Amino acid sequence: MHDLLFGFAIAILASIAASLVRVFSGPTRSDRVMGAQLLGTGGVAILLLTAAAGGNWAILDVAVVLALLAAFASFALFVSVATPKNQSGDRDVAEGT
Amino acid sequence: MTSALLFAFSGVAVIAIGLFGLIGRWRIERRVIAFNLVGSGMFLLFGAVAARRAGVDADPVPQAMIITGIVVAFSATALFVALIERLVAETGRSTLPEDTPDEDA
Amino acid sequence: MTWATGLLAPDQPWAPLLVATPLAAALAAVPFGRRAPLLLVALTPFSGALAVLAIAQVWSHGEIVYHVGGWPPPLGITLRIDGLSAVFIATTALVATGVALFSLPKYGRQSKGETRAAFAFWPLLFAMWAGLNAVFVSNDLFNLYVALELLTLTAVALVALDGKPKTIAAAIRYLLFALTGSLAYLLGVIFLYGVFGSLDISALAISASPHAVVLAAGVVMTTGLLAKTALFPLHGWLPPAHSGAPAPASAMLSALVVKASFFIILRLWFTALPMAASAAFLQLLASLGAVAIVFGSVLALRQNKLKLIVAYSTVAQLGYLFLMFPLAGGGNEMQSWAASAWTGGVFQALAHATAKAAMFLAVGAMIEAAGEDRLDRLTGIAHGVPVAVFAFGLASLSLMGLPPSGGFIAKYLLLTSALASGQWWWAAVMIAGGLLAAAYLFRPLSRALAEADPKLFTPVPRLQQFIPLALAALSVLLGIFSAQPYALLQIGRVPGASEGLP
Amino acid sequence: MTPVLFDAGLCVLILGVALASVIVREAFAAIAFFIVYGLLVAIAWTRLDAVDVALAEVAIGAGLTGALFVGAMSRIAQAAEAQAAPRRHPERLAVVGALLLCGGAGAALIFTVLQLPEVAVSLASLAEANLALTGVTNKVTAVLINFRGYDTLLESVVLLVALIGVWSATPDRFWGGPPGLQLAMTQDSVLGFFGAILPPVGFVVGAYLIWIGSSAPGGAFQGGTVWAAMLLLAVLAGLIDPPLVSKRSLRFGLVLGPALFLAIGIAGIFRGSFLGLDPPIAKTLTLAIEVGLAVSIAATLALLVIGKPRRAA
Amino acid sequence: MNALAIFTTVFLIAGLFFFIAGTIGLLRFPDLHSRLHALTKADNIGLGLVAVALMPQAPSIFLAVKLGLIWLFVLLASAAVSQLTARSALGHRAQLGSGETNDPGPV
Repeated sequence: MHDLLFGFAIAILASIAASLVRVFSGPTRSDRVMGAQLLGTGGVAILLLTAAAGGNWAILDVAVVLALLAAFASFALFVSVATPKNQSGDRDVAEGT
Repeated sequence: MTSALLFAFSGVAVIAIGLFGLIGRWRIERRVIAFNLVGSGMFLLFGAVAARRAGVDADPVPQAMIITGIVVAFSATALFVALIERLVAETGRSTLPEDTPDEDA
Repeated sequence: MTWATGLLAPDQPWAPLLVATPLAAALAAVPFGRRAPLLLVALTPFSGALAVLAIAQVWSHGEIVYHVGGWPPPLGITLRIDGLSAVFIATTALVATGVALFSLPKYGRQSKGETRAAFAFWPLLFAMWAGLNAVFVSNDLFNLYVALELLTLTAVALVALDGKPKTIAAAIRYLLFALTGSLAYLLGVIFLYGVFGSLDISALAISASPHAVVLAAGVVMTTGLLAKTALFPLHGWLPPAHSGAPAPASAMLSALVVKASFFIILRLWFTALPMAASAAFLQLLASLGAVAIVFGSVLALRQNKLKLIVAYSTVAQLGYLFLMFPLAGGGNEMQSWAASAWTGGVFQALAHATAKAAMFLAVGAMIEAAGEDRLDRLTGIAHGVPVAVFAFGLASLSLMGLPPSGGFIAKYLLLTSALASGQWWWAAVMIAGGLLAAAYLFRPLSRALAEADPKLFTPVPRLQQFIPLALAALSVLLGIFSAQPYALLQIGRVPGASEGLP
Repeated sequence: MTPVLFDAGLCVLILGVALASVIVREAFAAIAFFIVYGLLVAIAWTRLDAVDVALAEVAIGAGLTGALFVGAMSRIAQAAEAQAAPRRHPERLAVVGALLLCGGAGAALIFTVLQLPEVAVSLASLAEANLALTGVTNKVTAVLINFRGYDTLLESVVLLVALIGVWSATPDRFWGGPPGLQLAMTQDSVLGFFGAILPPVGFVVGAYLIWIGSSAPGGAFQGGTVWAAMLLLAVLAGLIDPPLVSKRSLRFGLVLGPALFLAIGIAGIFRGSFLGLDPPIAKTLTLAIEVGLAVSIAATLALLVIGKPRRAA
Repeated sequence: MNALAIFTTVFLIAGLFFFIAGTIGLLRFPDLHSRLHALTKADNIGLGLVAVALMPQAPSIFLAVKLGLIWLFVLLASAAVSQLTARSALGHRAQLGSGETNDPGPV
């Protein structure tokens, strides 16, 4: 069971890794937020799996906090997408280096 | 290769990446992110170095120090951000003057 | 009662109060708001008494060791007060008291309700005081990291206090340097923990070996601390930050904050890891110091604002501190000249602390009178604030190294030990540095003493002129009464070092 | 084998995300990557058997730092963009130089790590041996509040100092006003709905973490941070207004934790040692310190994210 | 393999399927709205299945309930965020407080 759970954790890790492409390429901020959010959910799933695999159930508390804080961070991201100052809509503000 | 060593190397790599951001980025707000990466990589290295001995309970002392470090880094970041905001409000840009001499009009 | 493994109750129960007292004041200052200056009534005498107690106890009992929470190392944090700690604590108490009194007219009277700068100033000042004492008494490398961060944040916030774009930029640059320095320091701490499983300085001193990791740790930690001490070539942040801060803050920064990281370098290479100090590394440190002396002095000569001159002079004067490393360390500990070099270096730190605090405060008084610090505007300022100009002149004696000042004794000790050890080139640098200091300090002084109409200048409260004078006088007195501090500084220097006493 | 494979994958992902947050062009994307990075590192901490750190990382490293960046950085980027200087690309030579430098530093560090002695020295057994005297069973909490409580005391003051510094970055005319912007979110029903549901839930979670901290991963910092996030959420949703910076009760709340800690520490001098907690009452004192610290930490962290006052009282 | 292990495995496979489907949707779907749809699926169902799969493995009822709670938290949050994101993607005409799209969304 232990190895099986880790195997699933690896699979979900691979799946969320793919969604990083969306965070990277956008094109809109909403896309990036969604990509990050999928990562958050996947992260919770991974925490559940590793908690069960190692029998270290204290990790569930990390998942609880992650769930709460992911919601919070998403709100914050959203607020920055929608603050009145950013009237240019979802268009990315390209930035020089 | 043990997992602890893997994480130790990752910590080092994150430090190097953050260092690159600190050096290679002009904008201060990006440097702040880079600074946070360096700090985080260092904590990761610390945690991994302290967890090298397999089969024994994790060493709580470095863990407590890392928590302290995370809080301290956050404090510094908040001050950093507030100062940058003020600088931008006053000057309209987020680069330090001496870093971009050719931009001075 | 005690509960840690067979430990007796500490016989110096007051030791942690050195940190706890200013810390309590910093916390109280937040709800006190505009009444925060009232805290000085309790804080300054109490802290002063503690500093005197520290000196007296070290004098009579030797170094003091205190296990915080009753937990001995490696689990707990240990405080250790030796001669070096005691003199730095006393200097901090003197300078901080002077700065606090000097600031009363500016930040003390808030008749129309609390203002921003005045609210922020007092808790920051007290927290800085606590952070300084925490550095000077700590015997634990990670605890030193936390104390350093406390210092960094208070210092940066004080630099930015005026809120002008230029000072904000200076504060950001300072923060960037200081935080990077802290992280480098932390990296070394991690490595040392990885090797020894302890961060207690005394424990390291016993168990440390010249292992590659230990050496690497020492080098990165020192590099980080040098960035905070602003040794050439990591000095770029200092002049804008120290000249941009309000005068009282500049005084604290130049006099004490840069010395805190220097203090840790001393602890590192003279107590914790002396065996890892290779001669080449110590020579390198001293070489950077030598370059700093010349470079800082030359730049000070080229400035047209008084505060910048004083700030660049700090860059130069900090260079002297590093000349002591190859003279007092690297296997020379038992040599006859080592004690002189060590004491000379520390004297330089102390004399510079008092002199530079006096100078920045005197400049603060001059700015109050003249409105700004461009040299041409300060022409004849001696007619406006004669006492402050006199204080500036007196402090200059110490920076130039003229007898009988503390700076003279410091440079004399360093000079003689450089010659005794056959490293005459450091002596040459010191003599050149003294001449350059005379040159860059003569410029503003001659301006200040020129003829001018006193009505050009706003009157300045007498208090703000006499405090710099008192600090400058201290810097000179340190030279006249140098025998006791000399002996005090040998307590806890290196085991058996007292044989090097003349 | 599978766990090591998982760890390797996680490390690769962590590095990729860290790199992306440095090289990606848009600041917003960099922040999103940083938040993701914090999340992944939190998973790494659980793998290193450091659940306490994982909690702190997820709450502070990812959550609050992310929110701080998002709020302030987008304002910075926009304000700077509006009047910005012409775009410049760093010279290729400089980039190559920086790469070489960082690569060299990394290589040197790896070399040093490999030189570390094979067997790690650990204080775990020493902490274990003294645990009975601390009244708690979570070793990390024992270190934070008892064995090395002095560090924690100083650290709580560092937080306070940072807040004073942040407040002090406001223009004089706004002093005494409420911190933060009036966000245009107050009427939003979705945000209002969740802003009303989540904070009570989060408050319970935070209290649970503080309580459980004496026997399982958790404690004042983790719980206080969750509280801070919930306070921020309520502010975002327009349910509560940030207090005036001059408000007396706020000032007391900010210093409550450190002051209580310091007071207990000084009282300890008369019982034996500064910051020493008498074993018979150590558990009670620890809990008192944790609750006090959590209150102050929650207030301080939330205000650090909200930022300086931006309008007059 | 006992019945519980089979139960866990089956549910995990199903959960993984939804995670992968969600990721593919996020990457491949042409516009924001269909991506959003994909994301909601993955969030709600994928994690739910994983949580249910692990419940039999939990040593106590309390922990099993905690697994459920975690799912509920994520559900709440993702619903709210999806709703907000969808609306901001509609453009700012339907912005905050305009009352046009004010239903709280699929909770």
